Amino acid sequence: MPEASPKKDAGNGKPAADPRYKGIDRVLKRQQYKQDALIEVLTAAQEAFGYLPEEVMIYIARQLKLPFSWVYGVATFYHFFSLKPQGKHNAIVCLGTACYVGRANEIVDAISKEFNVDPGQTTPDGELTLTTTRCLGCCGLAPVVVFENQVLGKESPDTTVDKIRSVLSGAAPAATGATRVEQEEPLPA
Amino acid sequence: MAQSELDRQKQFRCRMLVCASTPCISSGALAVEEALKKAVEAEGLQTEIETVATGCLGPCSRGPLVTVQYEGQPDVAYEGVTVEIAPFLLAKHAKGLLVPELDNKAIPADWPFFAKQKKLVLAESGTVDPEKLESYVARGGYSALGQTLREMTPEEVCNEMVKSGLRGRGGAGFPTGLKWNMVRKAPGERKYVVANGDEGDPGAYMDRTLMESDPHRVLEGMAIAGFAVGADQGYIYVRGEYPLAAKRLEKAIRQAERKGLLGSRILDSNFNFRIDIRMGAGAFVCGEETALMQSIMGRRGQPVPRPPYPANRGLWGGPTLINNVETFGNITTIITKGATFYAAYGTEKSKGAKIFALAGKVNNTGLIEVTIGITLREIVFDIGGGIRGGRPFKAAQTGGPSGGCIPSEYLVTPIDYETLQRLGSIMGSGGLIVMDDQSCMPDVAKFFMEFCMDESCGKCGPCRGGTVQMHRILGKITNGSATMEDLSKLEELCIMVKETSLCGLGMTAPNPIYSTLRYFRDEYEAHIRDHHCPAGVCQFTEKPLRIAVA
Amino acid sequence: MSVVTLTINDKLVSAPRTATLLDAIQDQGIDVPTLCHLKGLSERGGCRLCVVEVEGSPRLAASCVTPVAEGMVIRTHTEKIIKYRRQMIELLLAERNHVCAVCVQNGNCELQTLAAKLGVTSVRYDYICPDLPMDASHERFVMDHNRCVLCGRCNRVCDEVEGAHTLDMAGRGIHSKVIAGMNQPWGTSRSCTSCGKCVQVCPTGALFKKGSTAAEMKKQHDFLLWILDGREKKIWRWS
Amino acid sequence: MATSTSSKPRLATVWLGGCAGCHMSLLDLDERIVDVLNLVDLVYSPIADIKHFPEGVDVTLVEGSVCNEENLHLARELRKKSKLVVAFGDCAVTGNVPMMRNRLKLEGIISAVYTEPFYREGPGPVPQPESGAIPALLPKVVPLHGVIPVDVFLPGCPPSPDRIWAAINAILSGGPIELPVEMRTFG
Repeated sequence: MPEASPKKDAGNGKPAADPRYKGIDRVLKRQQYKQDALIEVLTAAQEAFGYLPEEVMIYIARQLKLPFSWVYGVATFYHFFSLKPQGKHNAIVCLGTACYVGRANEIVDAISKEFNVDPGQTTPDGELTLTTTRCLGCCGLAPVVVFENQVLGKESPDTTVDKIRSVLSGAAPAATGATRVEQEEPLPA
Repeated sequence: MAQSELDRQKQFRCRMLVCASTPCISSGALAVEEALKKAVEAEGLQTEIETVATGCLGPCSRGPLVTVQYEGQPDVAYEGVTVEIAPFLLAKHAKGLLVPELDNKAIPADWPFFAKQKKLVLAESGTVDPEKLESYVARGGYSALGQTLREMTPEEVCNEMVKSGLRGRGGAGFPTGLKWNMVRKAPGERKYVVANGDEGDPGAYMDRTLMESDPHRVLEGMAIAGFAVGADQGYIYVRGEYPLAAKRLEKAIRQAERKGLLGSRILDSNFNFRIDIRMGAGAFVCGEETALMQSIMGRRGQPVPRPPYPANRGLWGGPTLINNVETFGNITTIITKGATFYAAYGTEKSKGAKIFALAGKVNNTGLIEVTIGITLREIVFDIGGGIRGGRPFKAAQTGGPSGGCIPSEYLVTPIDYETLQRLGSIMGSGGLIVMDDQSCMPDVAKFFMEFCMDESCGKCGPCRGGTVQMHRILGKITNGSATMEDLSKLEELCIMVKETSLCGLGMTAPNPIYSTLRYFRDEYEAHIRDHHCPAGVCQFTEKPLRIAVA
Repeated sequence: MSVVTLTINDKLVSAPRTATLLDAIQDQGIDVPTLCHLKGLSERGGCRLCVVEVEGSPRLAASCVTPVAEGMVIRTHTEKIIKYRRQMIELLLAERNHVCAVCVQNGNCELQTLAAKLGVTSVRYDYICPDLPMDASHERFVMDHNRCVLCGRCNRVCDEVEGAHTLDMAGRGIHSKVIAGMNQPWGTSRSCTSCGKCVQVCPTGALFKKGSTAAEMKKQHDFLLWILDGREKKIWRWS
Repeated sequence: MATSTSSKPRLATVWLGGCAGCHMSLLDLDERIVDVLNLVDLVYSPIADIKHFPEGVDVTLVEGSVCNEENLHLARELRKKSKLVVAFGDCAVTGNVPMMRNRLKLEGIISAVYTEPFYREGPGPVPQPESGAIPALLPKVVPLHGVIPVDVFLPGCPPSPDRIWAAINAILSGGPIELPVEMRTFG
């Protein structure tokens, strides 16, 4: 819950020189401040900040001239947007049908137990966020886990926990056949 | 342009096609490509051998896949290529050496996985470079668009679609030609074309593969649709989980615009058509067309009641044509080869071929395209190579959370829209998950219901509350605390939610329960009465709180 | 005004072409239960209580959002529909904490009345009993999420009539929730004009005036048509 | 009363997790209570000192929701021994006020009542269910039909004497128990 301070309604909420606002401004400009670009703008904000801090949503609402509750409503409707900071590392376990049939939920339980973190939550030290997702479209490799932006296929509870543990303990990620998933390139302005 | 690209390709004696779609990439395809390139350079064969990152080849579980096209030799596809053995490909094909390590990696040409398929939409996906317009054009790309603009009227295009018998590939199977005609005839100043790439069904990834493997085909199909219905703006709505698809589409759009294949005055005609990408942000319900339009307009993706239908009043009040990405993938084939050619495939009421994502407990998983009307047996046992570990086939789940399970007695039924519906499932977007005797049906139903519960938008009461209650009851059945009364409550809820929900999500959410109850009722009863899970999945940790009727 | 004829419960009736099915049904004095519908606000079609059977259609139609059409044959109270409506009310009662006995709206609540009318004497489904907060930060009103049925009337009146759009819906599915501003305490929202329209249109005890105790809150929404007629038809003029 | 051998219907009333308001309302029938007692044999009730729930009861009115092991036990027993079970009042019908604890964690509820500073002047140390001093709480409070089949629902908090009168009359006359709309509202 945001605190009960009316002052956040005032001002435009943009710190004078936070470079992370640049990405948002670029999308705003490219979309010509059209209100229907809200999701695109929120996506840019999520990328820049890793989550959607309240003041960023207020900034976006003001720029697009949308009511606050509208922006908040959209931001909470879509699962991609997070209103809480994410952990330094993110383990995403696919719970699509093929992975489920391959007992991916046991992987979730194992991570959950090993690192004491519930799905959708971040460890108190901010190291690891455990998320589940519905099908990454890699069903041929089920069960699938995405960790450190690598798609890991044909996982088991033990192998996944081992990999996460080795990364969290500072060791280099275990060499697997996996390669980095290509990241979306920033679109030109 | 097509000619120059063909000439350029001819310079090479050999092309090495590395499948670079997401599953193969996660199996290490990019490293293999790199290794191949290095090996070619080391041998100084850059001018003779070309390495190309292509779209999807199909058998995803066997990746990384590499196809070698060598002048004067039949094409050979290799599975499970690693960085270590990649250079051997060169040794074998360029130098003619015997490489025993490769022999068991070569996929035989008559492998049923390929032989039983009919690739219409995915025809080029394993050979074109998705990031190069030239590669697509060399294969005859954009000739269909040119042909329409030069030789056809919008009405003729729509009628060609009617004649082809193509039906929407998003799930419901609405006749495409009919829809196009509706939008064409709808009055409105600005019309829109939307490609629905919000493929949310868990276990389905044909749209992603198509967008990643052959993006230009989708764009061309959309442009033809735009011409046919009189729209000048298209949106392609890509699921948020698919960054690679979005990246390749974005690149493809820019390439096409630069060459005058999209944008203003396309191919020097009077036709203008722009395509913009809209990214989804994680909401299954946005696959529903009215919700999808809300999302494109930047709002909460909640469905709105129909009528008015999008064909009359869609985006910003304008008539809007919404088709699935795969539907758009069929358009160019129909235009270039003719509606009659296309209609020759398939069954009486369902024409053409359909892409399925074959997954689950079969030996060969991956993406397949088969003519509609093929039997489940052929898919599972011929293409899929049978059940893993030789276990018995129990059921195939089609249509994802909106679909149902088909038991073994229907293995011989030809698959088309109508039969699937009659069996209590749907074609859906084409996810096909095979289950063996170790899959527990109430547990599977619970899985899908949990999905629907999480994805319910919350607007209408029956879906919002109904999915939660159905999930609870299934939870009780699988933990041992249900009574037979719960089973009848569950059935009642299924029917009510199906009949009264606002949109397709709610209307189809009960399908997985409904169909498993229909074929595997004894399994539900064994759970409730005997606390016995035939598949050995469920742990019965609770007891019913309520005592049975005296 | 052009008119269509249709059959409602075996009776041939006529209705303006622009009417919804619900208009036509209510014109006949037939009582179809509604919850998210409120005359004067845009239609949401969300509660689904007003579904009717349309002959020849495989689907039930929510009458509030279905336009009338020539020759339509409608049934409003078949056994099946009545059963569905009961189930829907049960689902609503189960999904939040509707404790009528201690509710400000006891005795004047639309949900409570509907339940009794439809013969819902018990809820067969598990009560979900979510842990939901109450927001009493507003100087005049209270928002109690425990009583909310997510009909969205408050959102619509705030947007369409008051023009403030302070309230909107956040989250999705069973976790949907009416919010003020950035999900901030209602009293801290600067866009809220404290007009109280949302409170008056709320069908249950989810929005109420501060200081009211059990069974004390009564609501009226006559003002809606008063304001809208005045605005659109310019009926009220003083000069 | 309990030993009567007359052929009058045998009535029981039971008090589970509730405030006894429904029983108060029953007593509020005023002079009609005499009529009722003329029509039935009252064989078990919190207002009569009978230790065990008897066999062969025709009608049982059950007030209150099922909150603890004892409630659960009694509910199951009365169901076995009664022909017709009436959920008597909102707590039995809907869970009502007792159910409001379901949103809280079970641990801590008892200690909150007995020892937390706010209530410190209350009863004293926390009694342990294991000691048998108090019955163990169920994880969740449930309405009566959550644990046994219920034949008649008589809502109201409490049901007004008129409602009770109408219901009892209908039950005793053996007719269908269909209360008018205004008599079947919750709350």
